[in-house]
Amino acid sequence: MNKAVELKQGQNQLFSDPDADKAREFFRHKSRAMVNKVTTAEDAVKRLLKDGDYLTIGGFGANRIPTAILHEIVRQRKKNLAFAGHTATHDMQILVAGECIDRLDIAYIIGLEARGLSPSSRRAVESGNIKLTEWTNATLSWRIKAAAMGLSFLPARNIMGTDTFKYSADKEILCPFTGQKYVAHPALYPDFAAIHVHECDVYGNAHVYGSSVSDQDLARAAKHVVLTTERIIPNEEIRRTPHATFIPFWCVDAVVEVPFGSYPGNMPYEYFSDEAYLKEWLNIEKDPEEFKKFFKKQVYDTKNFNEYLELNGGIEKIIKLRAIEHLTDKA
Amino acid sequence: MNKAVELKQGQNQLFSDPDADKAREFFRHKSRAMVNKVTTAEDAVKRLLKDGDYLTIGGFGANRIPTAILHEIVRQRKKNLAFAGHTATHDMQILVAGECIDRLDIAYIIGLEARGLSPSSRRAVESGNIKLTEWTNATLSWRIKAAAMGLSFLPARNIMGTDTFKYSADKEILCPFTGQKYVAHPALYPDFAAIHVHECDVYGNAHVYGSSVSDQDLARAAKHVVLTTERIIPNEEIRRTPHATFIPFWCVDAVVEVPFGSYPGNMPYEYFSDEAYLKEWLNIEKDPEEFKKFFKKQVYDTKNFNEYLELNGGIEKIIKLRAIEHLTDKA
Amino acid sequence: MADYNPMELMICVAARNLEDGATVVVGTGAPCAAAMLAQKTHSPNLCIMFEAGGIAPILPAMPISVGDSRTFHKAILATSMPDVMETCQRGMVDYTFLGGAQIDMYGNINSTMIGDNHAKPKVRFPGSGGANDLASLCWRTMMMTPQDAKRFTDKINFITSPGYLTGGTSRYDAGLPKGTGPYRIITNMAIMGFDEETKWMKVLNVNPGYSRKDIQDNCGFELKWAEKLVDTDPPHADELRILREEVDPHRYIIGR
Amino acid sequence: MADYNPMELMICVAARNLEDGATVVVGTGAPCAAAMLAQKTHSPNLCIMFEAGGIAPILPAMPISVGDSRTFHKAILATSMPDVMETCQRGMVDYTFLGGAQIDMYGNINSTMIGDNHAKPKVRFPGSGGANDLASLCWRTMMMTPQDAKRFTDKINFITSPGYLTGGTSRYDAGLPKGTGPYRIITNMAIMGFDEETKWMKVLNVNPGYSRKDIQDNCGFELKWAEKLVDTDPPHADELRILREEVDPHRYIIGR
Repeated sequence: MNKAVELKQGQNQLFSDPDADKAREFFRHKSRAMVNKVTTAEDAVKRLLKDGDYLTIGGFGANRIPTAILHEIVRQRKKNLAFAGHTATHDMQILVAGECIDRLDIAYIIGLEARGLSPSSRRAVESGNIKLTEWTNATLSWRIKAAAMGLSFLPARNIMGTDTFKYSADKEILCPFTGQKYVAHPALYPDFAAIHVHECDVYGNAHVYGSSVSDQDLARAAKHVVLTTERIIPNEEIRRTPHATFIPFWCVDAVVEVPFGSYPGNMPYEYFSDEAYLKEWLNIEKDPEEFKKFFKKQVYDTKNFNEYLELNGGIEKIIKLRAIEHLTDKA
Repeated sequence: MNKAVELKQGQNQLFSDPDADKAREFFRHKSRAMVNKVTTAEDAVKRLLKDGDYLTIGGFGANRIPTAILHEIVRQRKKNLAFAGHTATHDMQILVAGECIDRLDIAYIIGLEARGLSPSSRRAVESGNIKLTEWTNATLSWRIKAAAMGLSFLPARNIMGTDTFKYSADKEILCPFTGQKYVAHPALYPDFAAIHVHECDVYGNAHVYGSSVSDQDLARAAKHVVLTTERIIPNEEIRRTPHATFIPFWCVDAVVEVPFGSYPGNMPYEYFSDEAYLKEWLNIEKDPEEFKKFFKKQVYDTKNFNEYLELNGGIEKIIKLRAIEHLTDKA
Repeated sequence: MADYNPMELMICVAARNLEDGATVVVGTGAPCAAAMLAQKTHSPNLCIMFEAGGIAPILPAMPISVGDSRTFHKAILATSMPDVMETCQRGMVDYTFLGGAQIDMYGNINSTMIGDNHAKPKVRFPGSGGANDLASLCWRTMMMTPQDAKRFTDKINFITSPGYLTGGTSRYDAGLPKGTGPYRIITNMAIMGFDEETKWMKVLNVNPGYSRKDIQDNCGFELKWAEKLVDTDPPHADELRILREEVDPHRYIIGR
Repeated sequence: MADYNPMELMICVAARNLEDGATVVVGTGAPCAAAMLAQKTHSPNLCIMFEAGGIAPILPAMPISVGDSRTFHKAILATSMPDVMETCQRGMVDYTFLGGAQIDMYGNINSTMIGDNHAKPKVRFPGSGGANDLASLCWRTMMMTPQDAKRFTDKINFITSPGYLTGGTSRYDAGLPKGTGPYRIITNMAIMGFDEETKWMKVLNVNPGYSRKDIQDNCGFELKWAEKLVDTDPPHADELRILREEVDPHRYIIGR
C-alpha cells in the first residue's frame, strides 16, 4: 500500500543545513565551561554574528524581544542574513529597515498582529529582493525542536495538501508502523540566536516567566546564543530552584544586562508594549523618506539601548508602561 | 544510495497501538471540563484501570512514586496488565508480587539501582511467564513523547546495531533530507498513568519540583491519568505562576490527596527514601514463603495508604526521613 | 432597523457554537471576543487557548498580540508554542477561528498573497502564522468574515490553510488528521456549513435582512443550500449587553 | 604492598580522564565517585549529569539512585530525562561510564541476560536502562571493571549497549553518530583503548603488580598491545586522601 502513495516535497529553498552529524561536530567543540560571560551588545554581535549567518530572535515579535541586539545588528551593518520569520513583527521591522536580510523563512511576517501591517516590511518582501520560503508557526517551532533534540527532522501532521507546503522545503514520508502519511520538517540549527530573559546569572543560567514560545528549544538548537536580561542575579538564586532554570549555561555564549530591554515590546510582569510608539512607527513607515530619517534618529544615531530608551521617554515611560502591564493605570 | 541501505526492524511484540488517529479519536471525547476531580485511590483504580490495560507509573522507581495507587492495583487484583519498565524498581516489586503484569516493555527492571537486585522480580522475569520486549530509558521517554506530541513515531539515533534493538519492536528509517539512518520509535499511548506530585488543585493542575523524568509527557500521552498529591492547593496558587504549571487539568481524570504518598520512596524536598525498609523488603524476597507473608501484611491486609504508613512508623518515620532529606540528621 | 451591527451579529453567532467544557484556540479580535462572550454567557467552562502559550487565562482586556501578557493573565498555564500545537495535534482541541483574504468552496483559506508569482507577489500578506497548523490539527475550524464575491472565490490564489482541499476525502488522503475540517463560515449575510459528501460550502442560515439572492450574488462560486433553510436567530439583548459592556467596552472590535 | 585497593586505583585513573570544563553523565557508585574526585582535584568546572534530569548539582553525598534528591541538590538544572538524552544526542556530552556482566573486544557491553533464549533467560539482568542511549550518543564511553576471562569474552551473549559492534566502521554504518564510541576500559590490571583502524581492544597501560601474562590470561580474547606500553601512574597521596575523606568517607564504594 505504501508503494501506491506518492510522496510530495516542497519546491523552495532550504536556507540551513539539517545534518545532525555536522551540528554534533560543532557542538562537540562548543565550550561547556561555566565562566562569566557578561559583555556588551556591541561585543556580542561583533564576535558571534557574521554576514551571511542564519539569525533567529527569541520572544514573539513585540513580546520579550532583545531590542538591544536587533539595533546593534543594524548599527554594525550586518548583511545577507537568513532570518526565521516566526511571528516576526517589530523585530522584522528593525532588520528590514537595516537591510540586513536576504533570505526569509516565513511563518508570519510584515504584520504586527492587531496593530496592522508594516508598509516598509511589505515593500521589502514585495520587491522580490528577498528569497522566500513558506512555513508555519508550528513548523518553525518543530524545526527548532528537531535541532534541540539533535535530529535532522521531525514528523508532523500539519501543512500537507496546501500551497504553504508547496512553497516550503518540507518532504512527505510514511510512518513505518501505520503507513500514515506525515510531513518531515527539516531541523533548523541557527548560527545565532538572541533571547531576552527576565533574569540570569553571569554564566547564562536563565529564568523566563510567561509564555515561552520556542525559546527553550531555540537556546538548545542555536550554535551561538546571546541572552539580554532585565537583571543579573546571583548563581545561588538559580541553584535554589533548579527545576525553574529555563536556559542552562552551556547553551549560552554571552550575557548582556539590559534593563527594560524588550522596549518597545511587552515584557510580561514588567512592562507593557509602548503601543503609541509602535503606532507612530507604523505610520511613519508609509513615507519611505520620513521613515529613513526616523529610523536614523532612533537606531543609527543612538549608540546603545540606553540612549534609545532615553530618546523615547526613558524610565518615566517605563513607569507608565509598568502601570499598564499591572492594570493599575486606570484613573 | 538509500536503495542500497538495508532497513532492519526489531523482532519482538509491540504491546500498544501507536496509531495517532485512533488516539485522536479517544482524546476527542476525553472531557476537558475543569471540574472537581478529588476522589479515593480505590475509586480511581476501580473506575479508570481495566484488566489487560497498558499501565505506566510516574517518577523514577523509588523516587516520587504513587504508592497508594500501586497498592490499590494489587488489592483490586488487576490482571494481565502491560507495564512500561522505565527504570522500574520498587514500583515493579509491588506489581510483580501482586502478579498483575503479563507483558513488559523493558528499559530497566528487577534492579533497585545501588541497592541491588530484586530476587522476586528476577524470578518472575526468568520464569518465562511474562512477555518481554527490550527498549532503553531514552527510547521509552521518546515513545511517550511521540504520543504526547500526537504522533505515531519519533526518530532517534540510539539503539541501532545492538541486540537491544533486535529484541525491540523498533524499525529503521532514512532521513528524507540527509539519507542518514535513524531508528523510528513507535508512540506509546498508555491506557493509564499514575503520577505523584508535590501539589495540585482539585482540577488536577499540578506542581512538581526536582527532576521530572518523563512525567510531563506521560500526563499528556496517557488516556487516563490519576494524580496522587502531597497536598491539594487552591486554584489561585496555580494561576499565580502559570509558567510553573507542570501538568494542566485537561490531562487529569482523578486527584487523590495522599500526604507522604511516595513512601517508601524519596519525595524531593519532602522526605528521603526509607532505605532500611527497602533493604528489608529485598532481603525477605529471598525466601518466597516469608515474602508472601510480608507482602500480605504490608499490602493486602492494609486497607489504604494511611494504614500502610502507620504500619511502618507513620509520621514519626516521615519526620526522620525528612531530616535525612534536608541533611539535618547528622548528630 | 436592527439594533446591532454585522460584527456584533457574527460574534454572537460564533459564541453560540462554543459549548461549555470545550477547548478553542483563538487569535486577537473577533474570535477572542466570541470566546469571551461564550464564557460570560452559556460556557463558563470554555477553555480559551492562544498559540504562543497562554491557556485558560482570566482575560482582563482584549489582547493586542496572541503572545502578550493578557493571554496568560492569571492563566492555568503559560507554556510553549510547541506544547499548544502538540495539544492540537493530539486531538484535545475542539475549535479554532481563522481569517483570510480569500476562501473557496471547500473552505480553503488564503492569507499569504495575491498574484501568481510567489517570489514577487502582487500583494503580500503575513502568511500562515499558526493558521495552517490550527486548520490542520483542531477538530473544527470556523471563520467570521464579511462576504463579497472577491473574497468568496473559486480562483483562490494560494491555499495557506487547508479546508477540504479539492473536496470529498482529499483532505484526509493528503494526510491531514481524520475527522477534522471547516465547520462554520459566519458572514454578515449567512451561516454556511459544508456538504457531508462533497464538502462543498452550503448555506444553513440566512441572516436578518438578507435574501438568497444577496448571498449568492456576493459569492464567487455556486453555493449549495440546506434542505430546510432556517433564519439566523438574531443577537439577543443579553448577548449584546454583555458583548458591549463586558467583552469589548472600548468597541475595539464591534466598533469596526 | 600497595597502600590502595583496586577500586581506588580505577577511580583515580578514571578521574584523570575527565578534564576541566567537560560534561559527563554518570550513574551511582564508582563513576559518580570518579567524577566527584575529578571535581575536587583538577576539574572544578566538570559538569556532572544524571540521566533522570539532575545536572551540575553540589553533591552532598553519594546518590543511591540516579533520580534521587542528591542528584539535583543545589543543581543548575533539574530537568527531564528526554532533555538530558537530547543534550547527549545533540553532541554536548563528552563522557559517560558504563558497567556490565560481559564486554567483548569491540567494547560491546552486556547488561541484559545470560543464556540463549531471550524469552526465558538463564540469568536476567536489569537491561539497558540509559546505558545503550549514553553509549550511543555521548562522545566517549568508559568502563571501570574487575577483569577476568569470563567477563572479557568474544562470546558475548547479548549486546545491550553498542561498542564498535563488529569493528572497523560498522558502528557508524549502523547509524550511530560519527566519532562516538568506547574510549577507555579501566580494570584492576590495566587500562585499555581501541585500535584506530580495527577498533579492537588494545592495552595502553599496565597497572602496578600485574604482568602482560596476567592481563592476557584474564581476558577471553586475544588483546592488542600498544607500541610502547607505559606503566599506570598509581594513585597519588592527595587523590587518595580526597577520595577517602571527601568523596566516599563511608567507604560505600571504595570499601567494596
